[in-house]
Amino acid sequence: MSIEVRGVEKEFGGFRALDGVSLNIREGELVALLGPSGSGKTTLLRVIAGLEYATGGSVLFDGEDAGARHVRERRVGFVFQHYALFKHMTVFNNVAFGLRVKARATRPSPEEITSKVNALLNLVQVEQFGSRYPSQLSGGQRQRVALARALAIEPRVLLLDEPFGALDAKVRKELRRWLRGLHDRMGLTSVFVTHDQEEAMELSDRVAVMNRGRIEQVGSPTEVYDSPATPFVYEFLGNANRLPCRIEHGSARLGETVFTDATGLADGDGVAFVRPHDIEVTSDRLALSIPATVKQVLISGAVAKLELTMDPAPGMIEVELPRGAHWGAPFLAGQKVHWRARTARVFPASAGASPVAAPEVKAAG
Amino acid sequence: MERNSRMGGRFRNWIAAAVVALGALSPAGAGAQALLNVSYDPTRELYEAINKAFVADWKAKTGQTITVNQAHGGSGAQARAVIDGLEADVVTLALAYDLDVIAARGLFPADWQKRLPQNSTPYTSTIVFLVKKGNPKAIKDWGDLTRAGVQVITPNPKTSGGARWNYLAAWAWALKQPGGTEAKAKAFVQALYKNVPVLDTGARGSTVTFAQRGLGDVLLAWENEAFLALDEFGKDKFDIVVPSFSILAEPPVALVDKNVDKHKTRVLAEAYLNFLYTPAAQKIIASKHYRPRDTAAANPADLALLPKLDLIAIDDPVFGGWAKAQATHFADGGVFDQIYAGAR
Amino acid sequence: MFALRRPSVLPGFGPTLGFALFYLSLIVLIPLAGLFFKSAELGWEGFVRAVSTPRVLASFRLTFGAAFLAALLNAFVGFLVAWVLTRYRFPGRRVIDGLVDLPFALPTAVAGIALATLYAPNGWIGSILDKVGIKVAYTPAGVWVALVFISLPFVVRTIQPVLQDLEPEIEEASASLGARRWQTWLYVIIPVLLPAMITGFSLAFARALGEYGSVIFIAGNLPFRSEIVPLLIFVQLEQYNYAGAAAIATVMLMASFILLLIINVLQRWTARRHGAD
Amino acid sequence: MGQATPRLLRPPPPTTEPFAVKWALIGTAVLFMLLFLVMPLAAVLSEAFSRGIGTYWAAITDPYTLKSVRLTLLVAAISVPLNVAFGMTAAWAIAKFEFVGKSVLITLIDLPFSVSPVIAGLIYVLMFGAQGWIGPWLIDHDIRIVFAVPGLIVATTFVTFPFVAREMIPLMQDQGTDEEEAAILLGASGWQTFWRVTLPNAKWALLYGVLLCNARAMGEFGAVAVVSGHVRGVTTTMPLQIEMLYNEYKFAASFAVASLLALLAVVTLVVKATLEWRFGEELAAVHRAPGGKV
Repeated sequence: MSIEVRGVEKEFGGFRALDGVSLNIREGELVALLGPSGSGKTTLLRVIAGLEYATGGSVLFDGEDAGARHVRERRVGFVFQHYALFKHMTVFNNVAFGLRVKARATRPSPEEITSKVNALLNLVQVEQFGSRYPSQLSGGQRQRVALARALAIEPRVLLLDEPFGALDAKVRKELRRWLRGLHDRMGLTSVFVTHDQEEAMELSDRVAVMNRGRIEQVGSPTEVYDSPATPFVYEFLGNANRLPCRIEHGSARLGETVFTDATGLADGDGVAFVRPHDIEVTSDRLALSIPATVKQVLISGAVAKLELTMDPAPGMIEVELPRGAHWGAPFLAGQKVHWRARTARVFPASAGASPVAAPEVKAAG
Repeated sequence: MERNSRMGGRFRNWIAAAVVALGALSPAGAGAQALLNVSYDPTRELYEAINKAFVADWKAKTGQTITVNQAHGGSGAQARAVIDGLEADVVTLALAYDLDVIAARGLFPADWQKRLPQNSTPYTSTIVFLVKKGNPKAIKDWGDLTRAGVQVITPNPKTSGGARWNYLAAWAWALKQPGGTEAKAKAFVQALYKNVPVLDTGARGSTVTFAQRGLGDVLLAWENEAFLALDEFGKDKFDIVVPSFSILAEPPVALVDKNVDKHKTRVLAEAYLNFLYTPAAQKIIASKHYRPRDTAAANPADLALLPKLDLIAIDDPVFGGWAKAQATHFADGGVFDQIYAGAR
Repeated sequence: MFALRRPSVLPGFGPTLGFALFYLSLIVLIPLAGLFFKSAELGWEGFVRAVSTPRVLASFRLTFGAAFLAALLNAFVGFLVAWVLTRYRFPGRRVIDGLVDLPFALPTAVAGIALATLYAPNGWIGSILDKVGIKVAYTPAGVWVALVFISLPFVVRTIQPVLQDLEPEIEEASASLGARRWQTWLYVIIPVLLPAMITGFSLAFARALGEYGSVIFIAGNLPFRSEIVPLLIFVQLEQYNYAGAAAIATVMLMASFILLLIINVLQRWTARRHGAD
Repeated sequence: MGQATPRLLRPPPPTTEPFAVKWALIGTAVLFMLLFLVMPLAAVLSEAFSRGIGTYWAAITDPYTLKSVRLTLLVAAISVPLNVAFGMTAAWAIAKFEFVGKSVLITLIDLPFSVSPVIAGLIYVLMFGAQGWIGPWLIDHDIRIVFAVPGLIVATTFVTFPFVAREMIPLMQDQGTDEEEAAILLGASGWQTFWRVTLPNAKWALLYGVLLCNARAMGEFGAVAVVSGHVRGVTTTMPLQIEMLYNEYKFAASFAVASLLALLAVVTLVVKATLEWRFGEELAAVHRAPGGKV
């Protein structure tokens, strides 16, 4: 099922948690809502689920206004951040809940419920824990049970709030891969919320990057990473050097040197973003290169990290070189070098580059 | 799952049962063949015996089995309950004032006291002293109560009918002394209450305080209460001292017309009140240490316990009847309040 | 947009709040409003006069004073009991823990009679105290004893859960930072418990203000000396002065309501403050 | 806390008091409890059995006493479920929703805690008495409230009003709304959500509230005394029967009946302790003063 979010607004006592958000999610897609805490991503998820009422705008499921349906009838599978498993019920009963509360006419027979629940427990690989209580399970197991419970009602969409937030690093990675596999098999339209960009990149078909109640950019993980639409997206996804510069006649100048292209931008102050691994360093002067001094060299696993101070202008630049490339002729601290950007992105300074996190707002509970 | 839904069902059943029970109870209560006698505290034993006799008597005369329900409490509280809707068929309280108040609300005529013989009081009593065995503080008469170091136990006249009789007896005695004036009487009762360490809300509370808790040197008590205390707490522990002078306490009875008409129990209630004047009842009255109006049937041994003494009635000009006595002494700002306000 | 209620997906707000308010009105509010109407019969001047006679004022002083002192003692002893029950293991702990609720469950009249039996000059405790010249029963001290008895559980049961929730790590952190035990108490434990102590104190105070059954058996009930306000209300009733009784009752009611409102607002405030960190 | 006590072989752990201080604290607390709680209970029992077991047995099998026991049970059986129904609905509305005026509402629920029982009785007499506002109408229709069983029930309901709600509200607030939201999303109706998710989670609070509510309902004296009329065998509950026997100087009998109520109190406490022992964790959260959400 497709989901369409149209100009959704949400206010909590004067604070705008969502500020005109629009988003189209295609049938069968796995979309990540990515953003820092307080960016409104959980609120958006809860609005889609129907747990929160939007102050403005609408949410459409397959073109039909979801607001016209009660939450109960939306058939939305929702996995809570802390799972919200029913503490007083066994795992089996938790999963069976959604089937047992159906109206008598549509309720499956007890045998059907049993076989269906068992199939779900199998699917999420906790079949041996059916008679346990949630408190007797590990975090990862609880997560799977919460998922099975959400799937039991054969939801049309699956919504997950920080699905891996409460898990340790190793379990998180495993579960991530498993979830992706599950999604590929079931083809269920899914949306999940995360503040971890790596998680969003690895898991999703498309990422919606959110900041201060707005969506800054929507695109495939490569798109948002390689061509960030805004300074915020640039800085939020991966490391970036942030260089104040001047825009003159379609090119960006750092000091006297024209160092990258800025076609289409008006003259004035600008900010250039360069990823550390997009920088070339040589001991000789090259075209468009800028002189600098090596301040420090750090070897970290497969990469060598250089910190450069620029000679004409103050400021520091971080560079990542494949260790192999560094190996033959290692740079040393104090050495005079030249650097240039293989690719860089320039924004006018007025674009408000710095990604300042909005104050933390707890989702309404 | 099953358990939970059962729980719900059970809860609903409870509510249903509660509603049914409530409905069934509301209009219930005493049937036609029952009387409710609302009385004051010290008459518990008296009416227990009289009711037994009356029920037997009525059965013998009419063949009907009836019950007489009793309610006891402070005389004022009981009168108030009747005013507020306690559906008494007959009231038998400690003093006429309380019945006047009920009459004023129209539950029975204002001339109720003329409807039965002897001011509608089938028995009388008086106020005597109960002291510790051997009377260590040598308390003989009212004058001894104001001595320093004598602790007097008496209830609060504001809440207890008996306590009002105590107070008025003390007042009348002081007034009767040579050169007695109202000012002197007031000074006397003030001195007396200065010796009172505890003001219980009812006569029974005072008796417990004195007899059970061992507080005080002398208890001002109904005569019958004094004898009862001897019986209950031991003749070896206390003595009764009869003062030279006391008050004629007349606890009256009345039929509550409004309620007997509603319950259709007028005949029965009238028979009950008239029964109180019969020799059989008068004998019981004497045996419970009240003073019977008709001594003919009483056991002489019982009568011998009730000594002759000089008694003053509430209708004596000294008091001018209950309405006046109440207004003068016990109303807010009356003499009783003044002696406490003045003592500070 | 101004809303009286934050919208929620959970159903049943209307019916449940509706029923709760209906029932509250039926059992509590309408009858209590009746009290106001009754006392209004006196008119403003009559009302003031009814509640400001020296005798009424004296009993207000006694009632508020004794209730305050009882609540104060309980704030400390209740804290001590709660501390001992949560922090130490000793034989009989469970029994003591269970007994804390006794005053909730024991009828007040029975409590009053039992206390009078104990503290009368010929009682188990009273006879001992009598020898050293202390009188409890039938004095204002008796009022205080009864109020201590009935209000103890409020303090203990308010402090206990907070103590149970108090993580030992906080105390360990304090100790590791070099604080002595008394400093840990003064700067770490007491400040955390203070809101609960104040709440317990106020609840005990509010409860003690209205107590009647247990007090009349052990107080001397002497005007100006050991007569509590509820007894005065009772006395007014005996004189068929309903409006006067209602007037005194109204003052008591307002005092209780304001006190409880302060506690509840205070509690929501501390809850919010704790929720934010 | 004093540090003057002699050091033992090892210094005490930094998060506890020295041995002597600890036992001094325990001693003080236990002594206080003995003086104020155990002794009154012991006094009741000792008086009850002062005339021997025969008198005791006779007292509690006396027909009037049995009637008062039955009446007390009836009153509790009606007023406790009423307050349970109220407590559950009020707790749902207050704990699961945010709305203006919550503090005032909670305060009003607390109010019966601190209202003098005499006032509690008085208000119903003012309402339903023959001189009251709707009393005359009721009497014309032969409906009796005060000085009859319904009056006892209403007065008892008032006095025990806050117990269940006050136990359930803090716990249900602590539990938040996640599980309820999950249930709704899974298709449960509000009713199903309440019975299957909310109530099972709050059942210990409910039970504890019911226990206290019941104990208080059976033991209420002041308010009931005002509306009872003291008709022996008809409107006398156990506490009134106790007072009545006491006023008849039947102290042993009076305390015998009182011991039944004390026994009820003890049973209540034992049940509570057993629950705590078996379900310690769950109940710890419930274990709060009825007045206090902390």
